[in-house]
Amino acid sequence: METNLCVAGFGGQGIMTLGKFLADTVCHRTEKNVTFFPSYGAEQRGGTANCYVVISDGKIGAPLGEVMDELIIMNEPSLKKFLKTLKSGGTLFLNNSLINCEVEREDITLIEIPATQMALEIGNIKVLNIVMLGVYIGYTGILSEEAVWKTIEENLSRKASLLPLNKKAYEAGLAYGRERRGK
Amino acid sequence: METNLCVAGFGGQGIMTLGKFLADTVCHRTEKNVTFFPSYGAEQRGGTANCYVVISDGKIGAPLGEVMDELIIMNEPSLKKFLKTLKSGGTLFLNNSLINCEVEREDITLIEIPATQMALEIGNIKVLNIVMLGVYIGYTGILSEEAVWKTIEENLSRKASLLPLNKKAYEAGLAYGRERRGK
Amino acid sequence: MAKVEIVTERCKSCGYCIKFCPKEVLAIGKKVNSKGYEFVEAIKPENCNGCAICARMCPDGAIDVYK
Amino acid sequence: MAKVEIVTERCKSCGYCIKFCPKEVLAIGKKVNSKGYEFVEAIKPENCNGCAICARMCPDGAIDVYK
Amino acid sequence: MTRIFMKGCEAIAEAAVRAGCRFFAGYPITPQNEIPEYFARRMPEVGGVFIQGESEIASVNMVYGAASSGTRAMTSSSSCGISLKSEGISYAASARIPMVYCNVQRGGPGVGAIQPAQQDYFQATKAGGNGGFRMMVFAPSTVQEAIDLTYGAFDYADRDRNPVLILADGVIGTMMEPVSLPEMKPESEIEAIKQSKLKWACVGHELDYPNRSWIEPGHWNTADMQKANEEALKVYEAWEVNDVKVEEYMIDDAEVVLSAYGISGRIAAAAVDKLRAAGIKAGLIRPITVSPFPYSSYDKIDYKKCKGILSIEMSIPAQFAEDVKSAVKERCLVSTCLCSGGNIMSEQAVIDGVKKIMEGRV
Amino acid sequence: MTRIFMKGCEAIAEAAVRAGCRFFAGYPITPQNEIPEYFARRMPEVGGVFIQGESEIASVNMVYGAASSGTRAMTSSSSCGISLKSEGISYAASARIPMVYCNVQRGGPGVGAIQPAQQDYFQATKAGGNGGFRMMVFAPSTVQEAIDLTYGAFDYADRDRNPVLILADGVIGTMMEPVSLPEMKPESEIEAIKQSKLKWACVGHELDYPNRSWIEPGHWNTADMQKANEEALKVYEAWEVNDVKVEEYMIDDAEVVLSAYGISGRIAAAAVDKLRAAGIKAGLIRPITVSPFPYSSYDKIDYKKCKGILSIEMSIPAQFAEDVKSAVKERCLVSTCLCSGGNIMSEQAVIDGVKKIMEGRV
Amino acid sequence: MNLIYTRTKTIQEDKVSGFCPGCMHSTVIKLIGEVIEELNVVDKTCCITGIGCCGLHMDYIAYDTITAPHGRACAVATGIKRTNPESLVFTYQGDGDLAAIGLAETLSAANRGENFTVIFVNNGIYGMTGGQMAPTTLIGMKASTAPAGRNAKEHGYPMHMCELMNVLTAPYYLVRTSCNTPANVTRTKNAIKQAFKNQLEGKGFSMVEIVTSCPTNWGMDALSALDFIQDKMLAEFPLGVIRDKSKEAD
Amino acid sequence: MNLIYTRTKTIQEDKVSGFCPGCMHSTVIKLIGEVIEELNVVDKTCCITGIGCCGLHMDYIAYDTITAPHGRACAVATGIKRTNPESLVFTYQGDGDLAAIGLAETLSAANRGENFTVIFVNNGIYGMTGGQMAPTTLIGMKASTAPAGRNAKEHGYPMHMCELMNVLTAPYYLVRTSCNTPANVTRTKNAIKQAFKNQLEGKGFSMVEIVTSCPTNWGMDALSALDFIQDKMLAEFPLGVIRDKSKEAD
Ligand SMILES: Cc1ncc(C[n+]2csc(CCOP(=O)(O)OP(=O)(O)O)c2C)c(N)n1
Ligand SMILES: Cc1ncc(C[n+]2csc(CCOP(=O)(O)OP(=O)(O)O)c2C)c(N)n1
Ligand code: SF4
Ligand code: SF4
Ligand code: SF4
Ligand code: SF4
Ligand code: SF4
Ligand code: SF4
Ligand SMILES: [Mg+2]
Ligand SMILES: [Mg+2]
Repeated sequence: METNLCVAGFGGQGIMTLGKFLADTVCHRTEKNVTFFPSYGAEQRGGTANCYVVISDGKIGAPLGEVMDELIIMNEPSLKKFLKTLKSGGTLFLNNSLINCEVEREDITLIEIPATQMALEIGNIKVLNIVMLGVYIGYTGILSEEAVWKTIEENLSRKASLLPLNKKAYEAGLAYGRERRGK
Repeated sequence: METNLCVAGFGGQGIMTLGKFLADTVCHRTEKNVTFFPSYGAEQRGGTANCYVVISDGKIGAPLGEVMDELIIMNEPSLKKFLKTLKSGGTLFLNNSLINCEVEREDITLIEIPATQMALEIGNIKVLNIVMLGVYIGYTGILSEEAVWKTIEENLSRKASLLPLNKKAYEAGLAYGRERRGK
Repeated sequence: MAKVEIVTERCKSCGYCIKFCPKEVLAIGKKVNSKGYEFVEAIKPENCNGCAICARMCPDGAIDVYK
Repeated sequence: MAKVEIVTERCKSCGYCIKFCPKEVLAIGKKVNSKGYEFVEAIKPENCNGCAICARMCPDGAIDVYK
Repeated sequence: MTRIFMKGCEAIAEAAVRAGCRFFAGYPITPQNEIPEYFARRMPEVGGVFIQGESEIASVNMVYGAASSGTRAMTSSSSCGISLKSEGISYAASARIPMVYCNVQRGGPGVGAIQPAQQDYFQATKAGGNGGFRMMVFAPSTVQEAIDLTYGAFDYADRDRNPVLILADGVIGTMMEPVSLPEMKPESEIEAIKQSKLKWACVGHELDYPNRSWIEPGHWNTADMQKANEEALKVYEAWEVNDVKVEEYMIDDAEVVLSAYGISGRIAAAAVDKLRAAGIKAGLIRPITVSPFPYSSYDKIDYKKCKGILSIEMSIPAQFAEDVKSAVKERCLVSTCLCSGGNIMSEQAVIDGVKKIMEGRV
Repeated sequence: MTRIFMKGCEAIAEAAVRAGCRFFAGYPITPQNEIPEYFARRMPEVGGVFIQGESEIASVNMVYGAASSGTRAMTSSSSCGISLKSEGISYAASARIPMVYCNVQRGGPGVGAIQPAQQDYFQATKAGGNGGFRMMVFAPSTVQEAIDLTYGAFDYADRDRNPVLILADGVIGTMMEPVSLPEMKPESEIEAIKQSKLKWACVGHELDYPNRSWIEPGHWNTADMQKANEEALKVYEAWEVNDVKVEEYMIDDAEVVLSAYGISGRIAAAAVDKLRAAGIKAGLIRPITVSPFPYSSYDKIDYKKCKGILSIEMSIPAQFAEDVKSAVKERCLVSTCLCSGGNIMSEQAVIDGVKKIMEGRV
Repeated sequence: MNLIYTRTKTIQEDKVSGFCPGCMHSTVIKLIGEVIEELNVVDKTCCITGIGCCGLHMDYIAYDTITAPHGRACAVATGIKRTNPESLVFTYQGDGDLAAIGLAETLSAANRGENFTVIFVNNGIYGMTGGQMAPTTLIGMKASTAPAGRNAKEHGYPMHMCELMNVLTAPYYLVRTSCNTPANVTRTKNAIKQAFKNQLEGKGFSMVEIVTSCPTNWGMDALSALDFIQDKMLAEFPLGVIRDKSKEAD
Repeated sequence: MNLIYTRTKTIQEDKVSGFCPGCMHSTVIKLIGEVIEELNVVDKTCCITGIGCCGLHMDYIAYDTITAPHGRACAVATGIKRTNPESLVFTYQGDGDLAAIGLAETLSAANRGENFTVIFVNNGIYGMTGGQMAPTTLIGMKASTAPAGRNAKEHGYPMHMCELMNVLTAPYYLVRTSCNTPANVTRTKNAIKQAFKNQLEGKGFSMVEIVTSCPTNWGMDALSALDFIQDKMLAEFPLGVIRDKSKEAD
């Protein structure tokens, strides 16, 4: 089994961190293989940022698939750019707070999340990515919820004051994701 | 017919000029092919300086032969270095003013010239190379005496005051060379 | 009688115009442009004196000034 | 009682020693060494005071001084 | 062994530290910035020296200096920065100074694109600088392999007194994977390595003309220079016999053989599995040393069965393919699957390339 | 035509001037100093610009600038200095800027030896810099040929918008021979050439976004970068068809074929005559363009008669021989005759090499 | 109402620059464009762009531009200007480009008194590559390659390019400005105009050093970076005219 | 009688230097050797030789030496000294090497305050390659690449390396001497000794610039070159201590 995931949005939305937390968890808390591949442009800010995570029971070839099993999309330009890469039957996690346009594919599962709004409600737009991570885990169950939280915790160990906020965000996301899976 | 000549001595003895005058004359006043190839080391002064002249009716391959038809040798280190390259039956023009050692080959023609002394007598050690050039032409007749003089004249045109001295040197050399050929 | 117009797609929300406007005309808005920046709005357009300090400070040429 | 000795193979005939010798001890000789340089000779060795100026000026370390 | 999650660039740097590298000088350039940045943090912890040179040229020459004094030393850059180092590398090869450098290749030519590519193959394998010297060139296809090859590179460099190149690419440099790290060499061993070089290293010697250190990247005397070239040649020739590294994957019964190095090699390996699953008997030859090139691996192909070779690389024009062709010697068709300029090789393109061969469409 | 007696370096410089070169920047290095020195005297006479750059890097980039503005421009150096230029050359290739440069090769690697060599063959033909670009590379074997090739090089550079390399060596650069010079291009023609480049040259344009000049040695967008690589490839491929230059000398009935370029090619030609005189049916293939390489010339050899090929070059390890082998494709034995490090190829060694082949001693 | 201020036409209408929010590269590019427009020299302008964030303007401006290899802009400019003396040639370079890898090319061109203009954007850091130490990084300032901050003993002190050039005889005009306040923006624009005019009059080499910020790699927002410029950068790099030969009695 | 002056043991007994008659490279090499001997540091000395006639001493001296690529001696020295802080490391460079191609490496090392010594032999010309113009060639002086003589408008003015470095904060000791008179030879030797001592005491960067002659490429005999140094070179390059931090109150 191999899962190809692409996470995309604006620079500054924590895209890379989201992908890295996921991949890191696979590395340290499972026996699976995993790759994380950031994609970058010349500009330090602005434009889209995206990264690829491949999780597999076997050896991994290219660290970026051409056909994605899942997409986590945080803004409109990324939706336009990446939607076509999602396989038929794939899942699209969409931050619909920032996206006005219609998703014009019927052959996929669409999970819409008002993530920016949720983050703002939690108290800080910066936890947007943790909300999305929570939703992703809650919905897919690809990794144990606790394992991912451990990763978040360890990585934020030097900014412990931020932990409660992130916990809140993660749990809100998990809840949202679990609930959508229930449907 | 191809003639391979090597001229060698100290830097500062006008070795390159001698070779160049010769080659230049072939270029401008005959139909033959000719190459001039200077050999240089890292040091600007001191040590031996040498150059190669190849004169041929046909195409010329390497601009430096491995086996020389003729050698013009102006000092002792050069004699040691180049004597072995002279073909059997070849001619060695030797400035014996500066050379004490014996020439230990019987299979060659040796033309000894007290060239430094002659130059000093003419009035300037600097015309040493022109004396040697004169001897070489006087002896070999490989080029017309006038043609070579024309080259010298043209090349010295910007220092016309030096012409009489050079004329004297050239003629002394020619006379010496012609006389040796006579023998 | 003066007026500023924000070319919203150019604004990157740096805040320079806001900081240097002598009349507190400007503020960061709530909407984001297609690059993801919360662009500036004229919150007190009536105060504008047309000094164009905002526009001159704007790195990205996002402000047009009329007078 | 002083004396200079020229290491003739090292001398390049630059003339510095001659120029700076306060006692006019030295001069370019007529003989050449194996590199082709007319090396320096002590023409008035008896005048030498052993000041070693010549040797210190000699770029090539061609002069030994005794005193 | 514990798995840790590391970025290629950082893994290369850590492997170097563990191999005893105690001097690194480099200059920023994407996609290898994490190498100098890692050393900047790490060197003070191990008593090593990190310097950000004022340029690639300064950096390579700092390494030439440090390595000339016997220290295990390294530099890195990407593509255009590697061009700038080529004079310094050539000096090291001429003076027979052991050093390691890494090229995290990006699109080219010129400043090119900051995204991953494999466009410096010929420069790496044939002409790392002027003068016709050769180097061992290692081409990792996973982060783990990058670690292992870097760790070993210092030994080869010291053995041969020659520069060694880690030819990575932007994917290997920037991706993260679980890896395990080799042991850190103890200080005593690192010191002993340095001591063993004192006979030629430039650190000061007792007054003893013939035995002083004279690091010579050239010779006044042409006979000496030629002799130096001939001695180097002997070293190069020994590699062909002793040091070729290659991954040969299911070539025995292959009706089509893929060949690729580095990240393309990894992608090709995945394609082989998919092709086999789809009933196509594919195999793979993946040079790990692209210099010395594993020519003889291509002799193991059963050319009676093999319909063709697909040479895969992220370079237009093809470069690696020329070596593949030399190895195949027209025993069967060699076709290419290429991309370049920062585009990453697509597994699908590889599979399509294979299918074309199988269907006789090339 | 009048014969004049010229040194190779000066002849190259004069040929460039006559071809309309009006900008030269260079830096001293033996054995090519006479090129900048000649331009220093000559450029003011023709209203051109000579600059001694502060380095090879500065020089090549001055030329990159001048050529980007449409001026015919040139630089030159030798071996290690050429390594330093490799980034700049790669930029020119990427941005498709026409320029000419000359490498008067000396011994290597590193600073090597100031005497003549042919040790930069791979660098010249395979990897003039990073990124896998290609160039036309001309290898003169006489001073006259150096003139003619240099004169023509500017036309090729302009046609292809690509750098062109004159691959000379220390013998060609420093020897003197009688030559005749091509005509000086009239100022009007030189001006017209510059005008014809205004559509892309960087000299200022009316305000008109899409049509302004934007000299791009790289692309933000990887698709654009790949497209640039593909377009360049088309240019390179056309050379193979249209622009190969080679001297084939008595190969029809040859029982042994010598192959060599540049000064070695000339020495080999003389050896062929001597061998023929001695009753050995020798022939010669002398690539004049070493890139594109004249592969098909080797197909003209009658391999039923030919006992072997002797590949001759002033490089250890052999480099040119690898291309010869690629061309010969094992249809007969290829052996080498080599020297390096500033030693000049000996005619006798060539003849001995041939005899060994004839006597089956290789 | 009339439009009294808008973007210079030398910025492409449909393009937004790739610079970060508040990055003064954007300001400087705008000012250069305004000067070019005011001097009416668009049709003879050649910008030689260094490698760095400065390159992010290439697809944004509307006049001729060429990318020089990292650090070599002054050499490239020399080639262009010497063969096109009528063109207005300027380089646009960052501190890494101009003062580290390009130090020799920069100073040598200044020493030759080349008749072009150098626009030097000093943000005290390598912006594009993500915050490595530059020759102008302040003592104590952290950089990704100086994680404990620049340390005089190990890294030396910040380099002052105007002052270095002031030791050379040839340069005509050397000035240091900033863009952190409206007054400084105006001064910067005037300095650029002065420098371009010098060139058009054949006076020789001018350099305008502009002390700017790199909010992204300084790790602060654009407004805090304004304070950092004022408090820290300008303390190390005092503003003013370092040399103006037009003002010298000769 | 006792031998009161002879060659330093750091010169190989059976070797004659490859320098031209009167070339002061030879003098400087001798003085360096005398200092090394007097300080008794032969066994920890590493000379980093630039490319130029300076390289002609490599086969002549008796201590460790390494040839740096042209212009890069200060970078090579940085690598050696940082990994061997106990060694006495000095570069030996000509004006082309140090001030043209190597300008960035030289100034950057000085700016970092590297704890080694630069011996800078300024003969105003490219010696080894046969007389091309150097950054320090005097105005009006002919060179093979400036056949009409150096011309300020085209080539700029001679560069003053000590003065340039004096703008930097880190350098510890900057001095300019010559070898054209017995007194100056002594001063040169003292300066070298001072510079080496600074290094052994960990004081940081020192440079000794020595104004010398290149009789061969100046086209004059060695004695006339002495006059040329005195009359022309020293007028442009005044001798003296440009900086000595040991003398600064701090
Ligand atoms: C030869 C070479 N070396 C390194 C790089 C990578 N590089 C790109 S931008 C840059 C630094 C830019 O810093 P600076 O000049 O200060 O400009 P800024 O981005 O800060 O404006 C570097 C090192 C390159 N492209 N080419
Ligand atoms: C990269 C490179 N460029 C050029 C040269 C050629 N070269 C050898 S010595 C030299 C100049 C030496 O001049 P300088 O540094 O002034 O030393 P001098 O000979 O005058 O003492 C040059 C350019 C080289 N060896 N390497
Ligand atoms: S024009 Fe002046 S008053 Fe109006 S918004 Fe801008 S800064 Fe404020
Ligand atoms: S200065 Fe410009 S970019 Fe910054 S907030 Fe104001 S309008 Fe937006
Ligand atoms: S020691 Fe003094 S007096 Fe004696 S020769 Fe030398 S300089 Fe003259
Ligand atoms: S100073 Fe030395 S080299 Fe010069 S002439 Fe005197 S002894 Fe000879
Ligand atoms: S990284 Fe810094 S210099 Fe680059 S655009 Fe962003 S703020 Fe400007
Ligand atoms: S050429 Fe000049 S610098 Fe070189 S050894 Fe001769 S005199 Fe000295
Ligand atoms: Mg910067
Ligand atoms: Mg010099």
